[in-house]
Amino acid sequence: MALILNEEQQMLRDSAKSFITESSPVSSLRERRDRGEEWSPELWQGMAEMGWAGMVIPEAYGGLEFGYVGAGLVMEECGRVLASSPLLSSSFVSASLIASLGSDEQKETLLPAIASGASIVSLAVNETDRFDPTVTALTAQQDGDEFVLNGTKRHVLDGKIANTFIVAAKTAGNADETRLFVVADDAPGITVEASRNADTRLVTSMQFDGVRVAAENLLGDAGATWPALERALDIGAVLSAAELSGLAQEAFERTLEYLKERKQFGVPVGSFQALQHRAAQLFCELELCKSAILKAGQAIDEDLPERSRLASMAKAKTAKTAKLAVNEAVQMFCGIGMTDEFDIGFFMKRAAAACQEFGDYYYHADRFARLGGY
Amino acid sequence: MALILNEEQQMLRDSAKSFITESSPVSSLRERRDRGEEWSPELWQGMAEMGWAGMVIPEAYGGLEFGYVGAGLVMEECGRVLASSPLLSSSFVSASLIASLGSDEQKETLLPAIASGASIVSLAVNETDRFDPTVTALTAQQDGDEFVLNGTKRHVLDGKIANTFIVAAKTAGNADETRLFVVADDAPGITVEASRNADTRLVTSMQFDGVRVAAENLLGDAGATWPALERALDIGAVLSAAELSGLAQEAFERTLEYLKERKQFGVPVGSFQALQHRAAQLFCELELCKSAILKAGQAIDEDLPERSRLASMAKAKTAKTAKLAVNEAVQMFCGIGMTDEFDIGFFMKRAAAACQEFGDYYYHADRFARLGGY
Amino acid sequence: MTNLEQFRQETRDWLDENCPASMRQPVKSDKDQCWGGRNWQFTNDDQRVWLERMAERGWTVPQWPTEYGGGGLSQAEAKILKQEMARIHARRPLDSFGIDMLGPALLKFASEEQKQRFIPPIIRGEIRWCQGYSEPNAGSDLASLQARADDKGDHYLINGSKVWTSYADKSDWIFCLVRTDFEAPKHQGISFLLFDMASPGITTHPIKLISGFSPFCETFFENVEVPKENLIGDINKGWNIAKYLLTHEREMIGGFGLLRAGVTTLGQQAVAAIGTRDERLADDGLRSDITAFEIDEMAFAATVERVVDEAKAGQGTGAASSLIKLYGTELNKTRYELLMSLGGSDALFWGNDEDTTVSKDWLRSKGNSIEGGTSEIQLNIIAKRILGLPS
Amino acid sequence: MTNLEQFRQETRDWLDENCPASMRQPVKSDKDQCWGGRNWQFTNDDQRVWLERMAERGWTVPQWPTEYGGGGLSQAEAKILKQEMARIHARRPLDSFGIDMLGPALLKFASEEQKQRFIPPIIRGEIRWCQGYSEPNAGSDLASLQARADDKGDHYLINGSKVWTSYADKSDWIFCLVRTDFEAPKHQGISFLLFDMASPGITTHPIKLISGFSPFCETFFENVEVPKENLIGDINKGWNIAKYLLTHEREMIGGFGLLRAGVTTLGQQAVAAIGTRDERLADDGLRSDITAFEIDEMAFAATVERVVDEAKAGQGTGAASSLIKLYGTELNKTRYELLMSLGGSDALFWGNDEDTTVSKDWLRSKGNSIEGGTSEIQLNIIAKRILGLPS
Repeated sequence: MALILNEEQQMLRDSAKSFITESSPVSSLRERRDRGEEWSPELWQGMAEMGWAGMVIPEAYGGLEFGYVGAGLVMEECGRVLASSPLLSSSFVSASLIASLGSDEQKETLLPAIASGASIVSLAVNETDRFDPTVTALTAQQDGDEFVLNGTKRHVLDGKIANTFIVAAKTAGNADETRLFVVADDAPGITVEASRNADTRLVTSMQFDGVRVAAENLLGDAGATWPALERALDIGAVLSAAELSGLAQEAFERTLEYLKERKQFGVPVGSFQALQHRAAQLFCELELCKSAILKAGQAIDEDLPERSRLASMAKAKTAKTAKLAVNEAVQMFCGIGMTDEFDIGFFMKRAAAACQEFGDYYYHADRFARLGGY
Repeated sequence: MALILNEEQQMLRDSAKSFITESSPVSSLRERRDRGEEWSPELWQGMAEMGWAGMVIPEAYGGLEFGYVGAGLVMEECGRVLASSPLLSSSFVSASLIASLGSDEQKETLLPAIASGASIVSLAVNETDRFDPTVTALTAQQDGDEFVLNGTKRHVLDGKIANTFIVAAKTAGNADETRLFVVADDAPGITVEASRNADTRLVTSMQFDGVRVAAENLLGDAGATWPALERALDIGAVLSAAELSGLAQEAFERTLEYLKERKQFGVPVGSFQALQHRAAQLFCELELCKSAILKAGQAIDEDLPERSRLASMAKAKTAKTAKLAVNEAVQMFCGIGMTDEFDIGFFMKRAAAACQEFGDYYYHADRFARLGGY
Repeated sequence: MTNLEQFRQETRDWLDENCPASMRQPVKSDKDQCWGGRNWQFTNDDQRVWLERMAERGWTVPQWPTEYGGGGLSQAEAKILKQEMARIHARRPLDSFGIDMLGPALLKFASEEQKQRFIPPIIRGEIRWCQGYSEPNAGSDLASLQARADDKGDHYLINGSKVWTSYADKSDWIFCLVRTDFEAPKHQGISFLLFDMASPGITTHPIKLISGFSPFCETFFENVEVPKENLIGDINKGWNIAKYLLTHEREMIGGFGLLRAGVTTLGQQAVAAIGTRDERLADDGLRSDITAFEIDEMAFAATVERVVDEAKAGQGTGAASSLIKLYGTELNKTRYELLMSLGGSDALFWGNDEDTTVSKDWLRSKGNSIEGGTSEIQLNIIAKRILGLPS
Repeated sequence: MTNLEQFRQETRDWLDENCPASMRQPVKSDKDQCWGGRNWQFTNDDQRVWLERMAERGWTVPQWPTEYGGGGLSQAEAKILKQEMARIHARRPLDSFGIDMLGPALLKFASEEQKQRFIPPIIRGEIRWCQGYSEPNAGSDLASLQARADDKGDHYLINGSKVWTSYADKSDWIFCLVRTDFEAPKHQGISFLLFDMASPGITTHPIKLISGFSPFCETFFENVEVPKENLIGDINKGWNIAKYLLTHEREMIGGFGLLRAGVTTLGQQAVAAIGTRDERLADDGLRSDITAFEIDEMAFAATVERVVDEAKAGQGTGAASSLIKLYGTELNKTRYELLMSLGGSDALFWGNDEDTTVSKDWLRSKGNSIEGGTSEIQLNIIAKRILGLPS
């Protein structure tokens, strides 16, 4: 398969760019931040109308079945304007998991609602400060045809606006076996606490105190759970990389503009060769990120055996490059880059947060090496 | 203690520089290489006459007792001209070990001969391709008042010209106990094989087949051996760093000269800002190396508890910087830097070899972290 | 007993008697620092007493000449004072740009009359100073400044603006670079003026940074009248004073990272946050990066030590201030990147505007390599002035 | 069966029948390559037969026009031929700068007569070509070349020298940049000439590199007469042809590292050399650096793939050749640094002059970022031409 966008994908990218640039410029993030609002329900509605919320959902369940390369293009454009939405957590990651593991009934109930944007389903897997999906201390104790959940989840994306959670738990008796449960946000015993992060988004901790879940809310068989979860997390990593790639490209282009316009010592700052070489180097890194993400996206769409290694490669490479891009941007914008009045700081803050989501450089570099046999 | 050279040390450095620049210019290395000679007995004689061979040896045994900061200055000047001699292996490392561990008789026998340059004593510790003094498979089996040595040593410095070896061995019965033996080069059962390295020096592998050594040739008590050996290896690391630092400074200065002289596109190459910034960055790294080596040298002279961590810091930092310096040199000299006709390639080759001697960046970085509690 | 031993004993006795107990606690936040000035509110009476007692002996500035109220100590005595203060954890009685920046320049460039007028209030913490250098459109090209001082016979009339003026909203007076010759080459038309921030025509407000609120201000001058006797040095020769001051500032900023390093190393912080596996930090990749950082940090600390010792011995290379500014600030940025990595998602916590968090400190560190001369400027200085590379 | 399926079947049959068994072994050393030319000594008869058979069909250059003896294949057919050759591990019948460099330029810039004269012998491997671009004093500033061609009526008289002329000592003809106008701006006085290396007045000898002997030569011209009909393109317009050729060369060199990577990854080589601890490479620091390298390597491989696919689809950005040259060569240098590290002291082995060793390959790799346009030149090109940064 050619490593290139096909015509439909190019059209999608163009329409995504024009929609998101209009409906969610960086200035709207600033306004929301100053008003203390986390997200924009109107933007979410608009995204759903564009079909984005159902982009990876089968047509049978109201989706477009467009695939993950396409989802990456949407995330890239969202990254460019720092748009905040539950697309990644609900429409891409959780939807992929439900599509893989769900019973017909679960799919019928959950997927069309996700595709329409009516339902926001968040994945509650992580329990540690540094992303590690292999650590699960939350327990699910069987009690008749119910399970009782006790424990904590941390850094749950969009936890404050989700109406449904997919919760990873250890079922008693087999400590190594992780199972997934579909849990409504209003189930008794759930406490959700949110605090504001540097990127202005809310981050959620969830406490489960004797939360009772019907056995029919188990998602998938025991044996199928981990492979499907791993795939969903790979999807999260690649799409988070796509968001970072868009963010980094935009920061870079804004820096280039500034270098061309701004004069110092009587000449444009961009005429200084030392800055030119740094810009050229960053350009190369950004091109590599684009290729890496496209390659990993195709691997998901085609279900290739090297999917996980490519996903870790894409996230590790992009996380590193995005940090470089925002650091270079603030340094090259010089003093004004440090002021809140100027937008570039938002890129730096969001980059740091997106680097952590679904695993940072260290997590994915280590996984990449392990999968490579060293 | 001020982190600065005292007057005597400054005088030593000046005299070392003028002696070594005259008696061992880089051109003499080229001549020896083309003739297939490893070393220059005349240069060695001259060094001994300067007192360098006895620089760290107590006055009572014919040395100058000048200390390790001074030895570092000599190694730095030797590094600048890529001078090859058994100073490091015999006069500094082995002499330190004998002074720490030797009986009065052993000191009487060995140290004055090292100080006069008459004797070359080499440390045969390493058995692996990557430096690791903790691995000792060579065995010493007691047999009456003799020990019988069987095994292999690799990458023994100056093994081809040494008349005496200090050999690390496991004594049977206590696999964890490393002991040191003084062994003459002509002891029956020793085979020495040498091959040429990239830096034109000979590298030696030694085979011990039933080599019989009298028990009186044991060097030091069991309990004192490892601490003294560790100190000697710290000395090796710091002085090897000093050699690398001199080498890197010289490569840098030659590069600077070239950048100032050489014209391209009608202007001096050194006027290109991108190269200027790289040169300035390298300058800073080289300054850090100088401070690191001086600090570590003082820690040896003053026997400070942080000696080992400082030694690993100095070697790791300098190994990394020296590689950067020679890589930048060849790149900035452009095409001619790649030709054998030009001297800069010798700096690159010697840097690679010196980086390995007494442990490379990875060895010392890991040790530095371990000693730092992580 | 030598004179120095006697001095140490006397100093120790005096400190024991005169340093209030609450002034022997480590500084925990900005609020524990004493900046002095006309409007200063002492946080408690001990802070006032400690300042007054130290100022009376001239020990707010131990080595300045006694004729202006300084301590007049030799270098050896000053070192002993420092050691004895450290011994009892005595706080610095006065933090002051007057002491750290303006004072040394006045001692070098001001007239005798100006020294008599301005230095004693600095020593006693009566006037709080701010610095007016950078301008909104000048960036790294400091000498292209446009704030103007027009000669109106008995006074200058100041118009223009300054930016990055630390604590301008809390200061009493400003030392300020202004353009006094508009025809001359840019470095030769600059003068160094002192004036009262309460003068009519001055407005100032703090700048919000990406890390939240900051001590930095924007300051505007509209027809501000400044008496001519407030000119320091010769007219149009202010750039020399500016350069002298910048060199000092650079060393201060570069060394800053070091001071903050404290006693807990980054490696130890990582172990505390992440834990160990086989007695090693449980993230190999991060360990490898932290190791590289700590090696650099230790080599840099040794370099600062060497530079100070060389300067004392008169062996300075002249390269020191740019090297220390450049390397120290870049290291500090790396430290915060690694701190963010070892904190994981937790480190992203922002909280309320007034909270101090790792994420805010991390963002603030990005300014280190910009303020006080960017890293690029330091690289230019090293390349041209020290390495002698051609333009 | 479609045409392409039919073509595949016919190709497969033809190859099965015509590719000698010994030509289906992988190339193990330089000696297994066939360079052709007047003085070529075939290593065995199979090598000769294989070249002749392929050349007869024009398959030494599958996509060149049939009118000059090329294969005339479509892109799709050429791909099939490549796949079918790869299937049986068939060697390339002819390695040739005539094919990889000169030929495409001739097809674009030469007159019909010149094409008829020069292209068929290239396809048949009868003339071995070398490239005369760089000069001893020009370095990266290629256009400042000084080798001169003076107009003597019916011929040019060449004087000067060239350096880095690969295999000049083994080549029959040279394609060479010479200065023909000494008054014009440097890019506008250069012409592109072809001439016979057997012409009187030419001397050449190989250059010894830091890695040992090399195919690179120094070549001197003293009153060499070249017929005027050997000028390609217009007089003084040779720079256009040079630029066209350089772009090709860049991609070749940048991709080189990739080709050599083979199937064993660096991580696997490290495991083989160092061993594992808890199933991971037993050196954490080295593992961390190898990981960073392999991530870059894989992202770079994807980029090469994307660039090729974009070019095929007509979506090329123009940035590709500089990016690939720059990144590919820097990666290759990093690979060898890591190989040296994982080999430890053993990797320093040099041996005799004719031995191939890791240390020699490592030293040789340092030239990658210099030859074919230095990394700095590529960065300049990207900054100015692609990013549009001002001069």
